[in-house]
Amino acid sequence: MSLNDILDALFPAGHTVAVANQVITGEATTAQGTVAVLGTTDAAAIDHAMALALSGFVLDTVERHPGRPLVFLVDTSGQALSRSQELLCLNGSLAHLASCVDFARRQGHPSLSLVTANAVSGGFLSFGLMADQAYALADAQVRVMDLRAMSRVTKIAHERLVELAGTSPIFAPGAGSYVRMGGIAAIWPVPSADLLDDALSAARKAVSAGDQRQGTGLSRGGRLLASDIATTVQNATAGA
Amino acid sequence: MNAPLSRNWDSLRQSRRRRLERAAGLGLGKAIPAERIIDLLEAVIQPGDRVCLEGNNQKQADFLAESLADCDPARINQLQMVQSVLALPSHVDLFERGLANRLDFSFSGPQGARLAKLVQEQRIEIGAIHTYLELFGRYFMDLTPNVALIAAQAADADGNLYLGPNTEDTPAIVEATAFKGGIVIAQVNERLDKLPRVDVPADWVDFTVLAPKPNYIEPLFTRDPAQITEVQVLMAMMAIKGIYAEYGVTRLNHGIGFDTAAIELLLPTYAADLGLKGKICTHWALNPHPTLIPAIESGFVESVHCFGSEVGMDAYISARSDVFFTGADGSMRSNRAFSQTAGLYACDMFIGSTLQMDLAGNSSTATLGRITGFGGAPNMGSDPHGRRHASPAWLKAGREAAGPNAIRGRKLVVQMVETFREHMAPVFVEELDAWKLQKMMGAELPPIMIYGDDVSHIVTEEGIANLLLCRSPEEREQAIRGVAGFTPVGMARDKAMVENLRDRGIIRRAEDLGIDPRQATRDLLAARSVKDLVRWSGGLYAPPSRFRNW
Amino acid sequence: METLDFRFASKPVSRVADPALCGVVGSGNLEILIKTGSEPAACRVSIKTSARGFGDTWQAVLGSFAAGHAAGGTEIAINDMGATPAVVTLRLAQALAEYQGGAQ
Amino acid sequence: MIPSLASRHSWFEATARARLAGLLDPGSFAEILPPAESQPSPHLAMLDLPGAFDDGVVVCYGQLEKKPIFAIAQEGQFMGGAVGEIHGAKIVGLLRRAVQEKPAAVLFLIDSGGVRLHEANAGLIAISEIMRAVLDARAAGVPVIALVGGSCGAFGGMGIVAKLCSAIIISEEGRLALSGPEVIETVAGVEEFDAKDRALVWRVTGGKHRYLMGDCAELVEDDIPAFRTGVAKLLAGWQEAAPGLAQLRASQQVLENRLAAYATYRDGLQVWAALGIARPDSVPLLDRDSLVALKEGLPT
Repeated sequence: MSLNDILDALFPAGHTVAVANQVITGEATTAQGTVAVLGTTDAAAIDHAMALALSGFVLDTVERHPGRPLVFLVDTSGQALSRSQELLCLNGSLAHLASCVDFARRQGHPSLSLVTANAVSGGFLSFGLMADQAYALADAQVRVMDLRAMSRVTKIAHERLVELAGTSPIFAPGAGSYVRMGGIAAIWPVPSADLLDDALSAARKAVSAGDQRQGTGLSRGGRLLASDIATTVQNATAGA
Repeated sequence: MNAPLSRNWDSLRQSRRRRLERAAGLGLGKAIPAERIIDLLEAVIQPGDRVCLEGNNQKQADFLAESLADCDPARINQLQMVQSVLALPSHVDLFERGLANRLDFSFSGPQGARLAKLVQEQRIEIGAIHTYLELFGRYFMDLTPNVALIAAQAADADGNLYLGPNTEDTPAIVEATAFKGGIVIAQVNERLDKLPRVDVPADWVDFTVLAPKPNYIEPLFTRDPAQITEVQVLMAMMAIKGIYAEYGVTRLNHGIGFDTAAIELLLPTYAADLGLKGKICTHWALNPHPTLIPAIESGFVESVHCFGSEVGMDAYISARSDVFFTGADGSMRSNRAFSQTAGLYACDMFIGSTLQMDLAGNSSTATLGRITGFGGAPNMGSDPHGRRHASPAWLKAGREAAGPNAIRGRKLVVQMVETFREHMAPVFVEELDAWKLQKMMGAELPPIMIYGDDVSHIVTEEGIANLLLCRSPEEREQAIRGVAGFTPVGMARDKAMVENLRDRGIIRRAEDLGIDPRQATRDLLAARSVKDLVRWSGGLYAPPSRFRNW
Repeated sequence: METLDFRFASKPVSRVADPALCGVVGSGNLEILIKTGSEPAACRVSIKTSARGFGDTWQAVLGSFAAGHAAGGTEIAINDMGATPAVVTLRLAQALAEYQGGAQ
Repeated sequence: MIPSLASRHSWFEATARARLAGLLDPGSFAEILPPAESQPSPHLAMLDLPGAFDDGVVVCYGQLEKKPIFAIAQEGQFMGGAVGEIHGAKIVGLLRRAVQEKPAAVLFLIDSGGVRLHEANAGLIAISEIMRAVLDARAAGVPVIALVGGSCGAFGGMGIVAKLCSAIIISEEGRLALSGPEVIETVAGVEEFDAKDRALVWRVTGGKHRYLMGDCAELVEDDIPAFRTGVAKLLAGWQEAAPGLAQLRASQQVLENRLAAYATYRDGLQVWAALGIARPDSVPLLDRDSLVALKEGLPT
């Protein structure tokens, strides 16, 4: 599905969204008023310029439109793989972007992200996973690494990984795994203004609720340990 | 009575003249442009020639090797290659491309697997796998090269050569070739109006070519202290206290592994604490190991003669000319033939490591599917039986072996191994892989590196076995089993006999030496990183990029 | 991975620091956790190791340790990533010393 | 021998536990969820791999110069310090606890390649949770100080986490980046990044470069006491304003200027020359004190 189709489906009341250097910025009208729309397209490999374009747009929104919801559209193949990018501390620019999204939340901007096609590791971390709620379209690819590459790196047989991926969401690529683990709130069969409307309402509630993903992962049966361990560490008296 | 057959007594000289004329006929002078090197090689090399391609432990005549491999096999073929080290892919390409078919060599580390394959396919005939000294000897006997392709640092307009710190095999090769009607071709890294010093005179050299890139040098002797383990520290402590100190070993050679690097790094700490400075490790036949820097700086070391050099050590060596052999120009002069001779006849100890050892103490680094050879270890790790001068360490070892009335001493030949290598491969075995390898190669003898009857001591994490004191083959076997730990060979030991050997001091455990294994920490190492070595050197040591983490 | 369990008779040990941990589960290394066990004159060991098929070697190494040290009254848990017997022996000695309060 | 070498306790070489032992006041280390009370990762067991009792991270409280401190220490020798489910949850739990208890600081001893592939989804979400928890702790007024000097550096998601901390203390041996050089070499080719050229790797990702560019607050020797001194110095006069628009705008400007000036550069040497360093070649061999002096003398 093309970006324009997705935008038209999400924002039938109209939008002014522009794409430059694979970076999406603009605004759109929804049932809940105007929202800021931003993100990346065409499986962008996030580099400094993209990260800074996004962070700049977040800061502009915070400054000019207090409280305006942020809708992130995520299509990233990860981070740009190049020496010149690393030389200038690419993790620093991604962290800056994450800080800006976090700052917007603290200023009362609800946020949600929708994975439209791909969401891979570093690119996903810097903004998609920083939103209050993340969603994914049904055919979206969400992962750290595909199983063949994982087999090469871990030296575990590909067949074995495929077999285990059938039952465990712990490493199996796919948006469904992330739903079960609590990282993605829900999968949308198609982009729709109604689903967006519901999600915006949920995001408004989530904005002050803190990070609920461990609990969600537990209740969905995908991440059984994290919630209890974090709670134990929070409350335990230390041993010697 | 028949008249004596008339015979041509200067055929080599005539052949040489014809070869030089062919080159001259192509308009080639003494200085060859790089792009015409193949023309030259095809002009002066004939089918069936014996060719020495300078491949050393470190310095490689890589441009000439690649150029020879690119020659037309229709014009150059049936070559008999003689070279000490088969290190580069191009060395093997010669055989795969049909230029050469016979090989006499010493060591083939990285190319060992390819070489084994060619042998199995019968595309290469191996004359013999030599030690370095043996091969150099045969250069002057029955393996004299017709053509030598060598590497030098610089040439002047006349063709004099400066070899730089990595002399290695060059003098032996050039001398054998130039004085027996052969042709000497040198690749050089630079042309200079005036050389820092002349290592090879111009009239021994026929052609020089400026290589497009400086010749490749392998940093073969750099061991990163960060990789030395606590178990290696423990073994080093035992070796220093139980062998170096007891025999007063002053003149020695070390292998290139981490085990002996650990010893080098314990000299300024553990050995100094034992009061051994000035009493051990004063004179060395050794490449310039970076891990020796702390011992040198601490005043342990008086002299080091080197086989070759080591990448990044040049400035340090130059600044320590009391210790190293350096020319009037300041740079080092190494020489593999002389250093091997020193190792064989002027050292009281060799200590090194191996991959496998059998119950007679025979050891080998040969493994299935690879033909590697052993370079200099079989010479360094042997007790030359001929007459030699006496020294305290040599005499003590000899008397331990043959009693107080011994008429000769013994060189200490020490093997230092952990009982298991990585992936739980036992070092101690009932039968060496060398025997299977012998069948595979169709060789006369199994590729044993160091013979058991030359070995005086075995050091493992389980203790030291002194084989000199064993009085029967059974005792030797149990002494070896007694330090073989939890390998199958070790677990099959005769416990009573091993305890008896321990009572007699033939086997000594760490506690027998007064060493608590828990004291064996990396904190004892004088340097724990390559950066520490740089600091010890006062910034003179410039490690290669791959050994840095800064 | 292979899981192994052993029990060895061993002289009772006096403990000071309970439990004690030594080593790291890194390549060629292992971690050893010593806790107080229920049998004063025995040492129980449970091992998870990445290297299969070395049960006999573990038994010999641990048996030698239990015979040569007072390690009774302990339970030892090991996570191993291919440590050699030399490393195992060294870590056991270190861990036991730690368990006894770091006594040298 | 050289006394300074004899007494050095390398941070790079030390285990996570040894780093903590040398970092905190003696006797103050108190571990939360210690090994005897934890279980190794069941996800690794499912893949037939042995785990570690602490899942490769120690979380604790203690003191530093008598100030109450929380600390997180990743063990780089276990699975490259990578973040799995339990590992990540321990970190998140401690950071949340810091919001409630407000220690003088959380010290985050990062030594990690990022997400543990064997638990990739759990690891990625956990890192996202850590990112938000770090920012929550800072928003609650608790400084989170990253200490980077281990053999695995701070890569992947943990590179992002490091840059979300209040400040980074790094050693020359430390590395801070997003993608590992090996990954870049595998995907983009050896011409793009020769991962075996370690001097180059350090010129691009290493502690000195990050310090010179202002990405790290302090450069310290590869020495556990030096890290301790560095933390003490940083905390002595610690003041951090709550992140505000002006501050984020300023950061944005710095990053944009930097990108405009250096976007085509591929080697630290080029950046250092542009920073006004007369002999960039000499930087890799400068000792720590000389380098700090050099940076302090640079035009700003």
